Amino acid sequence: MLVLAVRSLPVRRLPFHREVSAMLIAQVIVNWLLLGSLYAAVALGFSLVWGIMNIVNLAHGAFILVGAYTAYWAFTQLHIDPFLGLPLTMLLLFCLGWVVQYVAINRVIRAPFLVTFLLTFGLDLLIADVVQLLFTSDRRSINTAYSGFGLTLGTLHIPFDRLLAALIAVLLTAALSLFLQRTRTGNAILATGMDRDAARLMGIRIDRIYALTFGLGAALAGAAGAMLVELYPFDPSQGGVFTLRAFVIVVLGGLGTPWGALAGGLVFGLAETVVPLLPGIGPGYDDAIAFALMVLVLIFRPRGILGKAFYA
Amino acid sequence: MFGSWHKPSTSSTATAEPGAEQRPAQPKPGTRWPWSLLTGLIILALAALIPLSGDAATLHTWTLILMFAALAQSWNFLGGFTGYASFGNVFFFGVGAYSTGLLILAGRPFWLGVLTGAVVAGLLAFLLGLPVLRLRGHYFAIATLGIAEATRELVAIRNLGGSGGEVELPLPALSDTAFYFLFWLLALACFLLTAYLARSKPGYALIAIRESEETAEAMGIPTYWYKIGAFVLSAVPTALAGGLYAYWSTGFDPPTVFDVGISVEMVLLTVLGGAGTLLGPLISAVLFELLSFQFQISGSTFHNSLLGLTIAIVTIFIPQGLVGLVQEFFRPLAPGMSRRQLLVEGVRRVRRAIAANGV
Amino acid sequence: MSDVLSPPTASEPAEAGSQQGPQPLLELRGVSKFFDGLPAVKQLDFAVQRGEIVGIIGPNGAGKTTMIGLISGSLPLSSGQIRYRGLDISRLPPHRRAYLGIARTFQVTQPFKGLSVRENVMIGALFGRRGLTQAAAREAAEAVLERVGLAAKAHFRADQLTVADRKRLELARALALEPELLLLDEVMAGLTPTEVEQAIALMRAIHASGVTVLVIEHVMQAIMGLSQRIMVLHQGNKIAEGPPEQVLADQRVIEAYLGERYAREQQSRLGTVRPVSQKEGKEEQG
Amino acid sequence: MIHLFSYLHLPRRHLAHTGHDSSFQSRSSATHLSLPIILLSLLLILFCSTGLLACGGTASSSNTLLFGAPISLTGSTATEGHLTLEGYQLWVKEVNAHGGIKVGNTTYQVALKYYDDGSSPTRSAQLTQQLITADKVNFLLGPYGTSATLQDEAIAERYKIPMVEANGAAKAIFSRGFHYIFGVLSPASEYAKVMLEAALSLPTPPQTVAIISANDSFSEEVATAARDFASSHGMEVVYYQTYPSGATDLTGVLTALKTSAHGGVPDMLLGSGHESEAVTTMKECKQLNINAKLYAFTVGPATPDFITSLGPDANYVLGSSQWTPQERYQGIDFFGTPANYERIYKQTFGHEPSYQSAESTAAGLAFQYAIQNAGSIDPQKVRDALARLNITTFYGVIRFDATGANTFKPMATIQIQNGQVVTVYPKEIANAQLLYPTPPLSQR
Repeated sequence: MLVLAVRSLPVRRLPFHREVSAMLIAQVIVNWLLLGSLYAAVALGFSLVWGIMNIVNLAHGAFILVGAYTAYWAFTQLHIDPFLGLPLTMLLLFCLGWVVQYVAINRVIRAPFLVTFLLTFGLDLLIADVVQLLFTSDRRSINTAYSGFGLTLGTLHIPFDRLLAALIAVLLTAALSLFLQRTRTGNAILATGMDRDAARLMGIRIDRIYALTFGLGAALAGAAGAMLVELYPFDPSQGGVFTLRAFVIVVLGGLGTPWGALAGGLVFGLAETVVPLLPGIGPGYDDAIAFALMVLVLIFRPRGILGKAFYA
Repeated sequence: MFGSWHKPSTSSTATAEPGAEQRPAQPKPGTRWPWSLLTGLIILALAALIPLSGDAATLHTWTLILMFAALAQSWNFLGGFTGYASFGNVFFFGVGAYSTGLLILAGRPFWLGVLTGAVVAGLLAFLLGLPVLRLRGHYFAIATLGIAEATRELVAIRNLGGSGGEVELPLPALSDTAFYFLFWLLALACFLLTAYLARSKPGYALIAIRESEETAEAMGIPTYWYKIGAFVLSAVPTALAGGLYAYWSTGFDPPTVFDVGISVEMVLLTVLGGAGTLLGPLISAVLFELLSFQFQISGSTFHNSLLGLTIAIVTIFIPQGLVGLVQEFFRPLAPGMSRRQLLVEGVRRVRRAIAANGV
Repeated sequence: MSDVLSPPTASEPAEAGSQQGPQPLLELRGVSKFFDGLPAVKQLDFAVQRGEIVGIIGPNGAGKTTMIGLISGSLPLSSGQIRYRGLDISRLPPHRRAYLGIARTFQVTQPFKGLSVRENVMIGALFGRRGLTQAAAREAAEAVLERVGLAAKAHFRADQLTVADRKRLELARALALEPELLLLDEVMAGLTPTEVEQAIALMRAIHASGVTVLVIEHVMQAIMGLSQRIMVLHQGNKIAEGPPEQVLADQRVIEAYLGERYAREQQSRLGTVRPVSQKEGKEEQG
Repeated sequence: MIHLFSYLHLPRRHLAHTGHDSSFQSRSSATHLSLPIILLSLLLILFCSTGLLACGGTASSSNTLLFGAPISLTGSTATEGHLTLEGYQLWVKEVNAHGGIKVGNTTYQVALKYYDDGSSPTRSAQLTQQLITADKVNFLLGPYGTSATLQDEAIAERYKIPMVEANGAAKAIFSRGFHYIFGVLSPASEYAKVMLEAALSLPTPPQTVAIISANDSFSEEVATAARDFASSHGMEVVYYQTYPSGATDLTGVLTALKTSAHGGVPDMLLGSGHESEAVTTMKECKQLNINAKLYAFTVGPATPDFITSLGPDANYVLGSSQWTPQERYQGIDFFGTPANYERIYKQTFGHEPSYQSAESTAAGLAFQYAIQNAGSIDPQKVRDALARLNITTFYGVIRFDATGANTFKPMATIQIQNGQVVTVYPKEIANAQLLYPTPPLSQR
């Protein structure tokens, strides 16, 4: 689908006398795949929590933030590479998520969804503010020794750190999917998401499963944060941006499956990488296009691109 | 089985029948309606006395309170009564603000801009509602969010008003007190409209849609058109508020008037107060705005933490909202109880409601 | 999919109802419904005459509730046509069908939980074809509640009711519409034998007042005693239709649904009838 | 039963009914917290806030001049807000240490009352009102950013309280015919011009330039001015593009830019936006192996965390600055010289001053001299004195044109060299040579 889209566009002349070479198209496709996969990581935890627990977790961005700052702290204080430190970040975030679920969310899990919506909004304010108190509002970023390295084929350039981040994102998606499919715990999570009461009757401890799910969601958010902080600058006000993106990505891709996050991420990445090259449209429109696309997807295919039919 | 149904059961066909008492109380308009109406009118009457204090800062804060009260109450028409939570109602606020701003820049009087904004917002709500109100639950919420966000970007890109969508207006000819009473009228109108809805036939239709859309349809309620009506009803006052805000603030840009935060605040106030109640949005607008302003001027570096913590605590322990909790206390159950029994029973019910939402 | 074009039942002519009267009140012509390609109801032809009381039986997942959904309009048809009073209502939304006089109950009760029992019933009278004012609707609601035996609990909130009372409420709400055709979806499931007796009496009274009734039930005792005619659904197909005794003797019905022993017992009026209490499958969920 | 790859949540019966879960089970015992505890915790929060209120208040006496400022200490512009606050605080501290402001025979001490507006213009306006009428401040210092300034100045105008702002450069602020708003910074059009001038002063200046800009009011104003200036001075603008303000990823823009100059990377990349976007641009240029000969950003390089977040990649980047410590002004104020200001600032806050801090301090100085010149603390008289003000300070000339903008002070071009900010243009004040061309980013 994408190949078609890209092929159809460069035939016309682009503005500013740009020569459209095959290399440029290849570069755009590379950018798109790398960014799209990264966005999948941003949305993965959000999709899991929403899918299983029916909670729109507005504190998702705050978890990404905590992950980013943990990786930053580990890198500057302990000299741990953010990619190598990923398990550490995820573990920490898992604990945070577990605690948040037990202390706060568990208490309103059966209330209307707006209540959990507000609760996570409150938590988002709280966590972001604590992060700012700890790390100040200054922008932070990690600069590793290998940033800027990459594979170069002519003018085509594949940055090493983005490639690594994209691979890890795909790996996390696959791992989550396998975990849910192949393990007893994973099956229990799925069963709980499908029918909480039936799962309870089968002897599944729902509160444990929810805490586990929420912890996993937070851990995945933390992983995304640790990778993001290497690629972009971060400050404590940025959590909301990523919550919003996760929202859009999950809707685009569909809620039913981890692969939905990947599909959604790729579609969302399309807007930021390919749209700027379309003649007559500038990058100024990419957000507007992404949101408009989301509304259209909702209206015409509410289950998302890969989502299962749970919307009659 | 018949007699002992109230016993919570984990052994039989648990999925088939909803448990009766575990469900958090759904606040219903109409119960204690005269008291709610009276309390609300007293609050608004007292609010009308604020300008007498002569303190412009208080006036400014209360202007914002009334604005948010109007916004939350109009959100309540669709989100509270009908159960369709829009996360993009700020779209109508922005439409109102830009209609007013652009018409003032074109040399028209401000009231024309405000009214035009309301009409445009009503029309847009109708047209957008046609496709969007076929969606339910989260999907409706996100679709509205998407519309508001896309519009914010478009206004900025198209440089509506000025570069980057920035609009600067001349100083308003109206005094602060005049603005105050305009917002006051708007809040009052929204309140009376809510009171009407809580008691009227259309109100019953909206509540029926919230409680079970399928049943409502089977009972002969044209749900789709009622939903669109509620959407328009919630859009028009929002746009009016946006228009007044535009003229009052004298300068704004897309991030200010299409701010997701305003949508979130509408939801926040309504749910904290009690979604679908008459008094909830009004009371929580007053309490929450005053509290958050106190936090803000406290000079504390962690006023955001305090605010977040307050929201978290309130939602955890009073998920049915402040008014919902009070209603739970007063809910009539068995006639002929003594006053003391009623009190004990009320307290018991409130405690139960507080603790009833865990796994 | 391939079965769709060749319905296995050919025991009766397609216009079953046309033998009995010039124009049936309700007529299903070649009605099918698919969920994600899976058939729930296949090429169903069926008619109900004005003033009849017809029972529909069949095993779990046979498509009974789907059929109610199709008639009431809450599910769109995949193919075929539904006629009511000679009008094609296939494309009408549910609320329009309610205006025309079709009322239904839900198998899984769906009360307006936050409202009182009285208000639940009022809504039917307010918005249905009667379109009463609030005061009149309130009176109408009281009358209906009296009739179904819920008057004492009129001020209860709907979610405080017991399961039996919820079934009553379903019935009361449907009655508040003053229907011509009443679709009852397992209103007796989960009731005690005494309550079943009461419910049967109530339905007889409703029928006697001139309402045409279509009733889905697992309680064989009830449906056999109540219905003038019975249709049996199996895997979305109509496998038998006729008077209760004739249906009871039908070999296919016995194989598909009743079981040999049960049929024998029933026919010889031996043994006590036990209500079958399993819930019907969720075939309407897709 | 379990579909492959699915963990769907199945709203089983009626989706509209999102809220209520119709399950029933025994209640968790963990949630039995009683009402008193809730009320207690709410009270505690209230108590905390009011307790802090008492600490946060500023004592005011008859001989104290109170200055008010709503500043963004949280939210999207929190970093810049803190720098602004430090500038104000330094001025307050120094003016009091030097005996206060003398008006006739009375000497006034100075106090600052500030609130966090959370980067929201609506709150900023509310707090301005609070400062004017509840806190009864004598004068107003500006907030951070154009949007907030636009709302706040209208309130100042209504109450006829002079406001000197230091952090909103958009033309819109001064084009509304208001009389009580003054800005000490050079207008938006200057931001890019000074860097283009620096580039043109090179022996072999860049031939082609790409301009990318955020789509907010201020950034677009800067970018348009840059495009006009570049094309009228012999540079070819090969790429001009806006992107959504606050964008986190710019690979799309940068890839398009990569071949914009006749198939190659343009000589110069000029970014007009915010600091986070400037950092993103540099990081992504490195990732995408885009090597221009010169990188320039209107906002960002002068802020301290630009260097900390980019490390060695920050080197060679050009920035425009309202002020640099290398400038050679001889001010009449107690700071005297930029170098001295830098010294005192470092002593006080432990890090290098940025231009946001310097211009904020300058806003205070403008008030200080206007009040002295007026010989009165009457707002109207101080306003007139501000309009007539013409002084040279450590920050440069402070003099306002008829609209209230300081069009008389030049800007400077800075470059980051070896992790330090140095001034490279104008030549008269430069303390280092402009290093050109930039070595490829991967060879650092």
